[in-house]
Amino acid sequence: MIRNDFPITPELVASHGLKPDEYERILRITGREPSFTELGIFSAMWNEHCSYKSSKRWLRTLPTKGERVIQGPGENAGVVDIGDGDCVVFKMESHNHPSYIEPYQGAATGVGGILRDVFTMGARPIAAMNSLRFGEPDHPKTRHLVAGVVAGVGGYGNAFGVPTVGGEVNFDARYNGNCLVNAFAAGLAKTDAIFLSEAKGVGLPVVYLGAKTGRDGVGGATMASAEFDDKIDEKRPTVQVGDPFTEKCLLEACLELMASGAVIAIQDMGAAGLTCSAVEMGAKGNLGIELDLDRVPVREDAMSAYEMMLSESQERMLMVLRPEKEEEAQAIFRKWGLDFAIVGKTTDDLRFRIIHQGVEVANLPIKELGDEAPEYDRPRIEPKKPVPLAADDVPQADIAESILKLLASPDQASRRWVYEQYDTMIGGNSLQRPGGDAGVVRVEGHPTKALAFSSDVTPRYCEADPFEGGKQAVAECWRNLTATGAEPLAATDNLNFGNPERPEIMGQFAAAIQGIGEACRELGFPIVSGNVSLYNETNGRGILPTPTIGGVGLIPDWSKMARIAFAAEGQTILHFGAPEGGAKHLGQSIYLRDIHGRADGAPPPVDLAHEKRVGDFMRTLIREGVATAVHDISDGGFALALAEMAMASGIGAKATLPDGVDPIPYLFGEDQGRYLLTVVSTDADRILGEAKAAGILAEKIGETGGDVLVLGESASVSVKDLTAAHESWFPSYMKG
Amino acid sequence: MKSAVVLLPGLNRDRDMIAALTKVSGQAPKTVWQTETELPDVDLIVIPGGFSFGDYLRCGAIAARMPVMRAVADAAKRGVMVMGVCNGFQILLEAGLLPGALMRNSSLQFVCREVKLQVANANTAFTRAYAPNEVIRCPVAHHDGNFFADPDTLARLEGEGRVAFRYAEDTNPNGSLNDIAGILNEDGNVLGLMPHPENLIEAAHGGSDGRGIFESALRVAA
Amino acid sequence: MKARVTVTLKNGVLDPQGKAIEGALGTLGFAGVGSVRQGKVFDVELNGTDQAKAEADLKAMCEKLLANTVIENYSVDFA
Amino acid sequence: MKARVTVTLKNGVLDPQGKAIEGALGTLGFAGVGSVRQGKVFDVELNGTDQAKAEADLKAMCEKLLANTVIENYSVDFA
Ligand SMILES: Nc1ncnc2c1ncn2[C@@H]1O[C@H](COP(=O)(O)OP(=O)(O)O)[C@@H](O)[C@H]1O
Ligand SMILES: [Mg+2]
Repeated sequence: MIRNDFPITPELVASHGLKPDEYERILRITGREPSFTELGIFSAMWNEHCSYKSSKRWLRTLPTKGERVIQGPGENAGVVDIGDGDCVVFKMESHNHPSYIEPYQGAATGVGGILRDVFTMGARPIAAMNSLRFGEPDHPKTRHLVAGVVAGVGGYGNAFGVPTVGGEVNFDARYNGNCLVNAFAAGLAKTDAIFLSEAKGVGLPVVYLGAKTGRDGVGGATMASAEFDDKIDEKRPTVQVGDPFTEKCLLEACLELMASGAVIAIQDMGAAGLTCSAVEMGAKGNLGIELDLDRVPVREDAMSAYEMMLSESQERMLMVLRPEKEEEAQAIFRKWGLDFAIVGKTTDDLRFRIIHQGVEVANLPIKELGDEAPEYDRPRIEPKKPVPLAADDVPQADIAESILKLLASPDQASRRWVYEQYDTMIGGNSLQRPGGDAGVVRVEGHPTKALAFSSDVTPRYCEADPFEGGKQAVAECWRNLTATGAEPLAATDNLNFGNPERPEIMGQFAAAIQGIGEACRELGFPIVSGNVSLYNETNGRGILPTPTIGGVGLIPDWSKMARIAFAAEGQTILHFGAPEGGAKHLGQSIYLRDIHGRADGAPPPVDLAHEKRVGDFMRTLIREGVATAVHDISDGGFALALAEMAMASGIGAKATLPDGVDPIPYLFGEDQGRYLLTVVSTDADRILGEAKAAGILAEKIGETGGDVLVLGESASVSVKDLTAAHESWFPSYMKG
Repeated sequence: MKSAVVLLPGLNRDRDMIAALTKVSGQAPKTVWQTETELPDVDLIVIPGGFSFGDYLRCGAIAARMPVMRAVADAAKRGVMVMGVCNGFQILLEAGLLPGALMRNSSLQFVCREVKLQVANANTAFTRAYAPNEVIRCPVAHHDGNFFADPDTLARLEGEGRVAFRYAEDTNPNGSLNDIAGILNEDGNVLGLMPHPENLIEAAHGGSDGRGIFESALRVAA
Repeated sequence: MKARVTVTLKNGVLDPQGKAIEGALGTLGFAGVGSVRQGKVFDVELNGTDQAKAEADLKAMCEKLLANTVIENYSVDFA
Repeated sequence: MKARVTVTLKNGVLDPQGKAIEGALGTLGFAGVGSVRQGKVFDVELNGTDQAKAEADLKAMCEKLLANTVIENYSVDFA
């Protein structure tokens, strides 16, 4: 058992991740030496993970408002109006460090945490995504991490009962020592029944809900804010174990509780559990909170106040209860087999007071715990702009071979091995499951509406040019939603970077956020929630900058939704948004990296006005019902996009390449803002005319049909061979 | 057709099943909570899929011992149609209403994909809307669907035409003996099956091959 | 009182997990592994001091819940 | 040679399965059950007769595959 009367030594302060000047600040706030428990509370509130002390300054620059935005950043999740009294509630959050230490449980509890964020607000989860990044395939740890993380994401989400409709998987040596697990969840709620964390009313009961408290993850939030070193094993005892069964019961109990009118305020216990949730509820409501720890349901003997306040046991919530509803509320929790305990009350003194075994072990000013958290404008070095590839630097290779090689490469191979371990259709509303441009889930109870979900970032672009990379991540997400016919509504961001105390990393971070902000503003795609994960670094080597964007779009009539599979033979294929003469940009392309082993050049710039103009035009075509298949062009360019459409349908295609162009950049260039689309042949000329009138470059490039993909004189590969290459890598890699 | 859906904590395809029963029969099913000891008067009782009690211990084991299951067993004895889908199938096995066991998938992984099912016996309360040996599409989503029974039990199931559905065209996703996807009790009024017909009943699902099971029951009830 | 209940698969019952582990051990280079069968243990704490009664209770728990006697055997030990 | 490897959760690690079983035993009317923790056993057949070597091998198997040493302990016994 940990006592509360440890002497507060400089070593103890340092071991809590607090810098000397931060400790000075604590002394100023308390006016005395803090108790051991108080020190723990400060360290939890003021670590990077909870206080956003390095990132706050930059997060404030993001656009967070929009016509449809009901709730932006600052609550458990963002809320966006989708009409008819419904709203979508969503957020993305990282569980990187825990997943590296124990991949199954780390990923599982990551999924559990984000689901809780969504249903704490009164929404029933309807979709999940997971954005994963691992080290190079040959690294001895990678296979184990992939297997564990994927099983953990599925293990939790499947048992909880949410369809996983999208995600990403990338491999790169820069993630060898730090994998990334970013979990996204979205739920549906009524706009007039959103629940918030702001406590209201003095002297009201504070209720503990859900599972019992153990010593899980004591110090976990602190761990998430520390770099790894070779002594990582010592950090292991803090691993949390997820219990999706309890979470499913908690979901049902919470939704019943909310419907009963018993809830004044509610907050899930995430990082630094009881501490963060109680302080947040009180501080937001301008109220003090008093907790009596003897009433906290615990599953272990002799837990100290320090441990209870810092425990990260999962599947727990804190709420302020309307007192006259106590019995009804308790009955609901008993029915679901969950704990329900009044553990404290709201007060009017703005203090955060903790009583344990009759002794006051903490008494702190509640507002200052959050408001006075340090905030840094960390020094940063402006990232150097990359040198663009020379125009005549076009390395050649056999085209058919290159396509097959790329389709069978770790980053481009089919993700079927991953997503078939996820329940992608539970709920009966999944209209598009993983494998297309975006996951689509119909809005239950509405005859025609559906929501589209996509998660995107291209870390190699961000590494070469964080500003352009940040823009591109937003643009690609927006484009993927658009490609289904959805109107992109809003996004969440999960910013994964290295150590912010290094000026180069801080420079990357700031530039990426500026790029994200610019793209979101131009595209009308506000950020309504998000999460920052810093210190993703091992032995001084940071990950690739990875600002993941999770976007949500609205489809008014899903019967007109577009998919990537060719619909039939004999249809005309159109290419939209390419520059005159076709794609040109090979810098930072997959072709350059995976065929020639080169990671040079500048990433493709994103012209946001062009992006928007082309996207809006595509959406109109889809909604008119003339587009029979649509796919955006991204990694691997035109060639891979066309191959993916063929593989998805089993139908071949014959494309004609323009005379006199070098087929390599035309086929593999990654110029942004482009789509492939098919129409019945008689519509083609009219559509090309409309595109021209709208100022959009578009061209007829071929026809669907047969069982071979023919790219002019350059290549001819059967769809069967394409599919075999594409499907083979993941299963055979995982077999070992 | 009057129907009821059994609810146990941790089941999670109850909403899918309720939607399917409502859409196919035109009548919303009643729901019955795990602690109830009497069932409403219905033609069909369905135990839906999910992870009852987390599937901790063994899939369906704890659920099978909850009070409502005694009532289900009594109803089955009286000849009421009972269908368990996925976790519901596992619960019926654990409750002793069907023979055999469902083991971990041979891949040891959860699997969610579409498979092909052959209607191995089209002359049952749950299959008569299909043609004999008809092959239909149907999704699966499970971790423990690997059907096992000792040789005598297996021979009886086969000999008595109690294999209702079989995975067809090399799509067995879990290693089940004899490609078994669904079986019946001796009287033919209890069906357990691993795949999810409730997730393939309308255009939004990309097909309606799963409807036949509900329509068969509907014909019996009429 | 502390007891350990061990539940193992009956002979002849397929054990996909054991099989997979066998295979994986081979891949990891462990030679000489004949067969692997996976089972479960339950460490149960019981009130009271009457071991005979506890044993009877535990057997009843196995019959009713802890083991699926169609495919599993069980045994009870005291610490 | 026959050996049994027993893998149990470390103290303090949440055991959702054990917890659910505890609850179910209560519902089934078994009084006096304090706590249940679930673990695994692996019955392994090994070629050879050198028990010391076998033990070393089994420990290596536990470290590499059979146990998740982040959250589990293991022990090895011979029949
Ligand atoms: N990168 C970001 N962009 C926008 N908002 C962010 C970002 N990171 C965090 N936020 C917002 O800050 C708040 C606190 O985040 P976090 O601590 O991760 O939430 P929680 O307490 O629910 O775990 C949330 O409302 C979140 O949406
Ligand atoms: Mg939260």
